[in-house]
Parts: sequence; structure tokens; C-alpha cells
Amino acid sequence: MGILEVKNVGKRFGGLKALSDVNLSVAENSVHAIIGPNGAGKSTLLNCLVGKLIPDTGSVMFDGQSVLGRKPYQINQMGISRVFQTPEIFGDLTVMENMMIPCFAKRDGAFELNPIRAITAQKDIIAHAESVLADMNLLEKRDMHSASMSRGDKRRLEIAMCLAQEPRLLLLDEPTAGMARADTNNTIELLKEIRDKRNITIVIIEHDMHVVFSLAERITVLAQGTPLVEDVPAKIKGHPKVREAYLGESQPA
Amino acid sequence: MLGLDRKDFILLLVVFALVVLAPFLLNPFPTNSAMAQFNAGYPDLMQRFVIFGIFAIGFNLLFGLTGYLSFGHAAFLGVGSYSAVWMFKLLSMSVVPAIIASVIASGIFALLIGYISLRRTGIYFSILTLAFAQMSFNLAYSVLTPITNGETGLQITLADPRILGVTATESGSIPVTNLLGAEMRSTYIMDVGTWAFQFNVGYYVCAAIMLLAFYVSVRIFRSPFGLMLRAIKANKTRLNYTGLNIRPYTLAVFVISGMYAGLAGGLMASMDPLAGAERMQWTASGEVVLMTILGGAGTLIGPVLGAGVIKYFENIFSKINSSVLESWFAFMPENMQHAAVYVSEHFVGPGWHLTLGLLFMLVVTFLPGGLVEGGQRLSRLFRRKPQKDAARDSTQSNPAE
Amino acid sequence: MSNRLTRRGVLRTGAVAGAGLAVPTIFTGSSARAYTNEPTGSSVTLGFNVPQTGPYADEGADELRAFELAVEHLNGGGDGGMMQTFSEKNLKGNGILGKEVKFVTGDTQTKSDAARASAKSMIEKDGAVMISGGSSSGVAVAVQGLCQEAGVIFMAGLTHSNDTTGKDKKANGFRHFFNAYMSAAALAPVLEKMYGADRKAYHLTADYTWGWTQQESIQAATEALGWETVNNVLTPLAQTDFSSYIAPVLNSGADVLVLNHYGGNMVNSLTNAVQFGLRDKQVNGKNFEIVVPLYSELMARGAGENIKGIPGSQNWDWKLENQMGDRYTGTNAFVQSFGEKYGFPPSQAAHTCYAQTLLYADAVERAGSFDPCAVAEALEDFEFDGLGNGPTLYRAADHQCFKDVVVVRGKENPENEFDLVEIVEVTPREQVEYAADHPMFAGGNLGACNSGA
Amino acid sequence: MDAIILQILNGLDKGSAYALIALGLTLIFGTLGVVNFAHGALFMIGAFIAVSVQKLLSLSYVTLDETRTDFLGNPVKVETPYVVEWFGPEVGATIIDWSVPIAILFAIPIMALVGYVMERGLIKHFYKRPHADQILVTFGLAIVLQEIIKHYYGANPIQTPAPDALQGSFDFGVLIGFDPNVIIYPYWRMVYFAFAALLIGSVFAFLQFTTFGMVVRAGMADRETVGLLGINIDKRFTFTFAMAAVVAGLAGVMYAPINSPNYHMGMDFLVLSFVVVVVGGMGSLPGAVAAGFLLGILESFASMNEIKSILPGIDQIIIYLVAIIILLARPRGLLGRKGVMEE
Repeated sequence: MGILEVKNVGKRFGGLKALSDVNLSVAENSVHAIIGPNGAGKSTLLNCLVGKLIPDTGSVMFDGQSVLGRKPYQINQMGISRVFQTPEIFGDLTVMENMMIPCFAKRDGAFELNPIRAITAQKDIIAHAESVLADMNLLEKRDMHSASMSRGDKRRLEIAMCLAQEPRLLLLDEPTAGMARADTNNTIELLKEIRDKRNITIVIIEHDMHVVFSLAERITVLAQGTPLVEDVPAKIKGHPKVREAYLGESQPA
Repeated sequence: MLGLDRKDFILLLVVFALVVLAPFLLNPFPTNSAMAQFNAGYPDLMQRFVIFGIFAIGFNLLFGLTGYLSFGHAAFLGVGSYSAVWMFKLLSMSVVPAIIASVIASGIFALLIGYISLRRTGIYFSILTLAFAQMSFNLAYSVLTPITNGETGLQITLADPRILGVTATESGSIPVTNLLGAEMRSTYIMDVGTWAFQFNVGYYVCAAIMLLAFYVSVRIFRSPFGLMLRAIKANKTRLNYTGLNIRPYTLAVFVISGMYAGLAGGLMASMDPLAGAERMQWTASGEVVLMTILGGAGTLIGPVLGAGVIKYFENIFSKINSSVLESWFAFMPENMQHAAVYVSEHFVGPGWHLTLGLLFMLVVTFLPGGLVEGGQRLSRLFRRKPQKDAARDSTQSNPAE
Repeated sequence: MSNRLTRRGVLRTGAVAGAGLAVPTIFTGSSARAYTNEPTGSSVTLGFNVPQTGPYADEGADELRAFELAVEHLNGGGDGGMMQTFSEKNLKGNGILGKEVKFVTGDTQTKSDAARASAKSMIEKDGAVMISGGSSSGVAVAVQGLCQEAGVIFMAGLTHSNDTTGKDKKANGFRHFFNAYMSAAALAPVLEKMYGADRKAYHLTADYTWGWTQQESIQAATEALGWETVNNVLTPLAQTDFSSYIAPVLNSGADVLVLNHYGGNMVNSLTNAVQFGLRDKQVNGKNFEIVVPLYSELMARGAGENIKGIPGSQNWDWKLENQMGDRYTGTNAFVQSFGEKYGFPPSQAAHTCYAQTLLYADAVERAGSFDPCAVAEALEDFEFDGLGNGPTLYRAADHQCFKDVVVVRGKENPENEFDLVEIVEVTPREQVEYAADHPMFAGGNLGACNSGA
Repeated sequence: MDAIILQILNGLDKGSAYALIALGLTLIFGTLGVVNFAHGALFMIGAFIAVSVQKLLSLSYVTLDETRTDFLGNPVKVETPYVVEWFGPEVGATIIDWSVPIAILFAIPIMALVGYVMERGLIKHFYKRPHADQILVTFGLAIVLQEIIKHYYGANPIQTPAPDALQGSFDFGVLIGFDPNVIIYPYWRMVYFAFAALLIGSVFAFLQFTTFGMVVRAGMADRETVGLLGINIDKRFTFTFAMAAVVAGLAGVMYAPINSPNYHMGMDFLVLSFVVVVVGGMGSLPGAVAAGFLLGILESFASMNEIKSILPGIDQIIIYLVAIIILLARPRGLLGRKGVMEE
């Protein structure tokens, strides 16, 4: 029984069948990648996991509980964090402020009405945020305006924000999209470190085979809304069905 | 100190000093001088400065922090005023129940309107709040006249019950608003040479409440709650996926902000027990938007500055008439005097709107951060001079908060 | 150091010349004054509070001209205007009680709040001992209440609602202008003469206090003639296009349309009614007619040709003395000095403001003091003449002036933009008088005079 | 039945004015991304172009008539318009009579110029600024424009009549089988409706069938992409703004005979036209037009006695009430798209 169990999920947009009969089981503390050509339904599936979309059929269970019908913030409170394709951070705020928000969300829940307690008095939150920043090599930038950071640092910050919540499942949506090779490699190293150091399950949606094969323990190939194969990376490489699905995309970028 | 860091505490002290010394600071010119026209240190205007300061501080909590632009905030001010006057009519002339009632009533009203309006964001939210406020105004002016006394405004009369107070004084007049017996309108006038400084009980009551309101607003800015509000403005998507529920935050701050407006309305009625429907009109809502942006939205002190500037124009510039101008330019030869009067006439008296319009355009064009940015630039200018050769001063100023 | 906390409005507690800053001993309660803003120097300050921005700005400007003229005359400048024809001869052109008259101005914005703020600044900052002006009843009632509290005299400008001297009357407030009841009482007999006693009236009424009292008054007066009231429709104040209110009128069986509107509302509703061709129609075998109970000459210009032949009432008209004779003496003197100074004849708003200023000044002279209570006493039941309206009474019971009312109608061939109305008749004072406890004015209480002491 | 037809007619007319102002407003929103609080002022300037042209055409020279005296005893001044002098009494009078339609010819270039100057001189600096700043600066501009008009024309309304031939009203009811006087409708209002329909039609045709219009529509759909196309977007923005100004101005010119223009008429329409735009959906041209007519007609219905007697004061709030209901039922207005002006 995996920590994330997706059963028979289907989703239609009007006449278009975006997902049908998707079954997926992600084992705890593993790295699971979902790959597939453009339009295969990867993002739709992800959105079904985080509550942005509600599937028409099937079920999504996280740690034995259904996520369906819950709002994104509720699903996050269950222990699922998400990293976006383009880093979504609080651009107007400093790095430290960015970090504190998930920390508060983790400690105080979805809403806490106490408008006048001081941030500066929240020593545990500050300490925790700083330790995660240190882990991510961002500590020296703690007072920087986050919008003015480089893209790689923004990505790092976003991941740091997710990790600060100590999620049980981290969802990454094409974390290296649009990155230069060097940045991509840095990100791979970062994710490897996270994988190795923390007790965390990672589901990664990726286009870039290099990233996938460096990180994943299991890979699901999605095509036209349905899982084609699921296996360990070594077997996925050179699998005829996968080649078929990627035909014409000899250089998946 | 008081749970604030050093910078904020200094700011609070500065505001405290300004507010306490306002009767001196706003009356820099001797009573009989030609410049006395520019004196603003009389009770009514000083009260207005701090009351509209409270209104703008509250508005800024909503708009400056979350970015939700409410175009109907005057409705809460109006509800606060009406509640306060009704307290004066029914209970007693003490300002305490009036102010409490105004805050509670406007809070409830804000809860209702906020609950519905906050289902939408952006300009759709603005129009919803505008629509509610305009409905309130139109109804208060006409159909609801039994409650609001329509066009003439709700006033206290000699026929009011005032069950905890007196209906009329011994001399047959309407009693006046007071706090524990101290009348809001009592004023000391201190004559110093040719200066006259006025110390008004009502002003100091308002000032004390304004300082408290300001202090609470600083605390909100510096709290996790305030951080969440700024996060709402910065990135709603990220906030959603960070396990935070946006709606209760926005609703909470909307209600707090509405209560600030109601407090301002209650204080207005306490200083001058009359509540007119036009307090709720969209132009009044627009005014607080302009105050906040003019001063600097999202900054702590900006809204108070903006409120002061707009009220100053409204009350001082509008009173400068051609005969005043003639006396100013009396030193000039006659032709020049006429020309000077003719030109300046367009900007004062009946033309004060024009000056205000030009000010809006100039400030927003050249000082995108409002007056606060102007102040920062000035202080940077002064600060840099003495240490020209010193090691490069950090030009990166902290946001004025 | 006697540190007395006064229970008054604005009172000077001390005058210690050259005292150092922030020395508490300056709080000496020695020379407390007898009443609010008692003038101690060689001059006295009056406050003129008129709309300078907003839709009534032109009316406000005309009121301000009249105030300036009155001050000039009081200080001995110009030709003296109505001071020469005034039945009282206390004003000598040496100011008031020998003190030079100075004035301050403010902008009411036609909003009660702004008007009160402006009046307060005149009282608190400029030391005004009397406030006058205003161009709407809401503002007048609000400022009157303020003056009562502060202990200064309020000489109302243009305010026509019954409430100003009815439900909301105040001991410190005085109104020279006529009111809705008087309009209706004056208009009714003339309407009967013009249109007969068998008419069906349709009312469009501005949906706020003034509109209601106006409608109530005119309905009562016309029904007493035998007219039938078909319908009364309330229109929102903010309405600019009245087409949807006017369109159903013709089909209602009514043959008279009464527009209980003022200012911009009046201009628009009248323009719309004429657009719909109401005046070209025949209903019940009679010509369809339109009535505008309260006329404003300044606003009438905005309606232009549409105003031709439409009857209404005015407090005063600048042609009164020429056309109706010596009874209205003062009119020409005022028109002459106003016209010389500004180049055009004054409006009724200007006239009432000028008259109020002179009346105040004269009352102070007679009382021998600026003390509001003394002035009020001098004004109460004061009979005078020569201010352009004929013999006039300031009634003590409600501080309302009683005088003849002018019934006018839009002129067919105006010679210029100041000659838009012609006088139809003058309804004598007796016909427009009413008891002070008339139901339309009931519910108020003058209260006691307040001098701020 | 007759009452309903009557109120639909009235509503169409009010709707025309709302739709014309809202059209320009939403065009500016959609393409330039600017919240233009000075749009009401453009409408007002249009109306005052009608006033000015009327004054210009009746510009007169003055002769003194010694036989009569005015109220001060001076000789009466007799004014004779130059056009009467030049073209003779009849032609001259006709020219003055038709001054409002003639004003249209003046309004197009003047409004285009006003729009050009406004956009180049002020608005373009605010494309990237927050909406709050745009509101403040355009509101300031609206006040300034309004005060300038007040300075020259005063605060009172100024009557600007329609040509004699188009005054009076038409008995519409007789045409469709009702009694006389049941459904009457002024000629000028019919002209206004027709004019509005024509103007709206031309704007749509222009956007639909020209390359320029295509770019503008593309810009409304996705501003950033159009910017990337490398098309000289600046020039097109200026033109769009000028076009919106002309539409508002023409709406104002033709509105002058319906209600005498005054300097604050722009502010009176501003809030309503914003409500119209938002109810229609931000940046949606058909939405603005549909909402304009819808609100106009509902407003007319609400003023009916039958309805007012059930719900007193409903005519005071109907527009706002409808706006609230529509926005709650359809989050982005009638025809709005997701993501426009939601931040």
C-alpha cells in the first residue's frame, strides 16, 4: 500500500478526454517520476492530486484518506506540498518572510486570528526557517527582496518553502523547465540531497529524461491520458511502448 | 518596547509627539499675520486630521496589505456615525457607548458586506463594495429617512429620550457630548504673544484613540497575521498551496478595517453629533482611497499624511478668497497685484479642487510611493550631504514601514 | 494659577503677552468673555458659508457677491444700497457698533458635513460671530444646529424647506427666505386663475426631505382649490434622465405636471418634459400644463427656452419695484448698486443674503451688543420695510420672515439671459401666513437662545 | 403592456448613453490595461463641444439701441450673430438651429486630439503602474478638466437645444395600435438611439474588418503576446485611446440636448459606466454594450409606479442590485474572461 494511491481517475474537459483510468501507487519515501509527451495529461493529473481539479471518476487517497473534494490548502495541510513549473514565491516579501509563511501554516493551521502578536517573538519559527534556509544555502540571502533573486535561487527558495513544512509528499511540476544545463544539474543535486537526507516521498513530473533518470526510483509513462507503463528506470529506457509514445520527439527537451 | 522593534517604536514616538504638540505645530503663524490663513490648529480641523487619519489607517490595513481595493468604505463610516448619534439620542451624551456601538455596528455591517464581496477579487471586488455603499447611501438619503433623517442628517434634538442622561439641560439646550463629564467642545486658548494655541478636549480624546489605532495597526503590520495579508497581495496561488485559507484572512481584515472606519465615524459624531448620508457616498469612499494612495499605500504613516493633506486643502485652501489674496499681494504695484490675484484665484477658494487635482497628478507621477517616498527622498538627500566622502552609504532604503 | 475648565464652546482663558512657550501659568481664567467670539478689537468678523464647488457653485458665487456688497455698504463704501431705503436708520456706514466689518468665506460643497466643518473653522479659527449663506435646506438645517450649539447667530441664506423654521427650528437661527408652504399658498390662487379649478395634477417629487415638504404643501393647496391629485412619484436625487418618470404622465389622465424639483433636477426634469412634447398636448380637453413651485433664476437659464410660460414662485425678483410699485422699495436701490458693481442684476439668492446681512447688522445696533441672545431678541417680532419685499415681519415663534410672495412665469421673449422670468402677480403676505403650530411645521422646538456663555 | 413598451424605449435610450461610455472605457481597459477615471470627463468635454459650437455659431457683434435702456439705465445692447449677418436671417438661423449636429464635425478632430494628448502626455507613463496609481492620476486629471470647464462655463447647466425639426415627440403608440398619447417618444431620443447604434456598429466593424482592429482585438485577448509580435504597439495604443475618446465625446455631443450639460456630468456618469463595464465583463466590448442596454432597461422598469409601490425606493438601487446579483452569479460579468483585472 503506497502513500499515494490513485485509482481509476478520469477527467474530461468538454469532449476532450484528458485522463482516463489512471492508476498509480507511490511507495513511501520513494522518488516517483511521471513522464510523457506534451498533452499526455501530466499536469491534469497533478492538478487532480492537489485539489485544483476534481476528477470525474476514481479516487485519490493520500495516506489512507481521500483528497477529493478538499481545497488546495486543506490538501496541503494533509502533508502534500507542491513546486510549480515557474517558481511561485511571494515576490514582494523578503526571503525570510517567504520562509516564515509555510512555517506558520504548519504550526498554526489554515487560519489563525491573532492580529497583534509579534513576528519577532516567534523564536521557534524563525529558528526553523533559518535552519531550512541554511540547508538550502540561502541563509546569506535571508533579507533579500525575493523578487530580485536569480531564477535558480527562486526555485531553491520555493523548494525550501515546501520543505519547511516537512511535507510527507513533495510534488514537483517540471522543476527544471526553462533552466540552463548548469542550473538543471544544480537542481538535480539539490533534489538528490533532499531525497537522501529527508524522509520524504517525491513525485516529479518531468519532460527532461536526464533529470528523471538521475533521480527517479520508479517511472510512470503517461500517454493520451492513460499510463502506458510503470517500472524502474532501467526498464523504461528502451521500452518499445515508450519509444512509440515519444516517436518524433527524439530529443525530448 | 510595547512589543515593537526600535524603528517602529521611534516612529510611534514621533507620531505621539506630533499629535500631542499639534496645537503648536499647526499654528506656526501669529493670529494677526497675513499668513494666519494657513494656520490649521483649531479644534475642528485637528479633530478631522486624526479622525480621517484613523479612517485611512484602517483602509490601509485592507488595501495596503492585501491589495483589495474597496470602493465602499465610506458606508462603514456612515454606519458608525448613525449608530453613535442614535446612542446619543437613546442612551446618553457620553461618547463611550456611542463609540462602542459605532465600532460594533460597523463591524457587523462589514462582516455582511465582506462575506459577499470577498467572493470576488480585483476590480470585481471593488465594484461589489461600491454597489453596496451606493445602495446604502441612496437608501439612507430617501427611503430610510425615518432612521437616518435623510437629507438633513440625523441630529440630536430636545425631544430625544436619552434614558441614561438628560433630555435637555437646565437652560433648555441640547446637552453636549462628553467623556466622564469633560465636554468634547471645551477648549483652552493659550495666548502667547500674538500666537493663540487651542487645546481642545475632543481633539485629545480623538488623538488618544488615534494613537491607539496607529499602535494596533503597527502591531498588525508586524504580526504573522499581517504577514499573511501581505502574502495575499504578493501571491494568492502560492498561499493556497501553502496550506492557508485566504477567505478568513481577507474577511478578518475587511472587518477590522470596517471597524476602523466605524470608529472614525463614531468619533466624528462624538465631536459633532450629526450624521449625514453623504458621508456614505462614493465620493467619500473615493476620498479615503485617494488619501491612502497620496500618502503611500502599504506604509504605516502614509495614510495619515494623505488624510492630513487632503483635509488641509479642503478646509484651508477653500477659505482663501480674493480679498485675502489682495491683502497678501498688497505690497505689489497695483497692476501686478491684480495679475497675481487673478492668477492665484484659480487655485484657491472656489478653485481648491483644481489645486487638489493637480496635486494628485503631480504626486502620483513623480512620487509613485506617495508622500512617504517624497519624505524618504528628502531625508536621503540631507543624509547624504555630510558624508559625501565617507564610505558609500547604503542607498537601498528600507521600505517605509 | 487658576486653571478653570470651562463648560463652554470656545472661550479665551487668558492673554498673557510675551509669556514663554509651554509655561502652564498662561492658563489664567481671568478675562473670560461673555459670549462666543465676543469681538474685542476694532473689527468684527462675519462668516459667509456658500457652495463654491459642486452643482450650486454659481448660486453660491452670487450669494458671495451680495455678501461682499453688503459688507462694503456697512463699512461705508459704495452707494449704500438698501441701507438708504431700509425702514431702520441705525446703520451709518461705520461698520457695526463702530467696528469695521470683516468677513471670511468657506465652501459648503452642498454637503452637511463639509458645511459644518467650514462653519466650525469660521467660528473656531476666525472668530466669526455670525454665519450666513447656504443654498440648500440640508446644509441650512445642519449649520443652524451647529450655530445653536456654538452660540453664534445663523442667518440662513437660500433654504426653502418647511423644516428650517419648522421641525428643525433653532433659537439662534433666522430665515428671511420663504418656504414651501408659502410657495404653495401663493401659487394656488394664481394657478386657479390660470388653469381653472378643475384640474388633475401629477407630481414628480425629489425623494428627500425638501421634495416631500414641497409636494405636501402644494398638494394641500391645490386640492383646496378643487384640483385632484392623480399621482405622486418620487424620483431619486441622483437621477439625471427623467424620461422614464415623465413618459407615463400623459397616459395617466393628468392635465398638469407639478415638478417638485430644484436645481439640476428641475432643469433636467423640465427639459425632459418639454422634450416629450407634454406642453403641446391636450388632455381632458385642456392644454397640458407644467408647474415648477420653486423657481431659481440661475438654474432657469439651464432650462433655456423650456421655461417659457411655466409658473412658479420666488422670494423676490429684481424687477419687483419697477413693475409692482413702491411697496417694494429697496429693490431698485439694491439692483442699482449690485448691477454697477458686477454688471448684471442680482438673483433672489443674492437678495436674501444681502438682506440677512443688513438685518443682522441692524439688530446688533439696536441691541447694542453682538451677544447672540441680545441680537435674537432684537430680531424677534421685528417689523421692517424697505428691503425690497414690502412690509415684513420676523416672527418670534419660529424665526421665519413673513412677506409677500412673487409668482412668476418664464418669459416668452426674454431680452437677455437675466430676463428669463416675468412677474405674474404678487400674493400678499396675509394669504401666505400660517399659525406657528401648523401641522406641517409641528414637532420642533426653538429651545433656548445660546450665547456660548 | 403599453407601459412596458414605453419603458423599453426609455431604457434603450439610457442604455445607449451607458453603452457608448462603457464601450470606450472597456476598450481602454482591454488594450491598454488602464483604469481611466477621466473617461467621464471625456464625455463631459464632448457635451461642452456642443455648447461651444453653439456659442461659436451664435457669436455676435454688439450694437447699442439708444431707444431702449436696460435695468441700469444704459442703452440696450443688441446682439446680431455673425452668421446671420453673413448668410442672411434665414440661413443664419438655420445654422444656429443645427449647431448640435454641426458640433459632431468639430468633435471628431477635437476629441481625437484630446485623446492623443492625454495618452502621450500622461497615460502612457502609467501602463506599467498599479491600477491604484492609474485611478489616482486619472481622477486628478478628471478634476482638473472639470474645473477648467467650470471656470469658463460656470457651474450651471447650459441649455443646448436640438434642431427645431427634431424637437417634440412622435406618437409611437398609434403606429402599433394603441390610443394616442399612450406611447410617445421624443424625436431627438430616437436620433440618439440610432446614432448610438451606428457608432457602436462602426466601432465593431472597424475592429472586425481591419488589420488594425485585428491587432487591437488580439491585444485585448493577450496583451503580452502582441507586445512580442514587434508590431508598433505604442502607436496603436495611442490610436485606440483616441478612438475611445472620440466615442465618448460623440456620445457627449449628442447627449447635450437631452440634458443640459454641466461641468460635473462626467462624474455623474463615471460610476455608472464603471458598473456597466464590470457587469458586462472587463475588456469585453459586446459585454459593455449588452450590460449598458440591460441596465438602462432595468432602470426604466424600476421607475414604474407599479413596481415602486411594491418595493419602495427600488429605482434608487436597481443598478447596484443587478450588478451585485450578476457578479455573484457570473464571477466575471456577463461576457468577461478569466484573469482580466482580477488582481
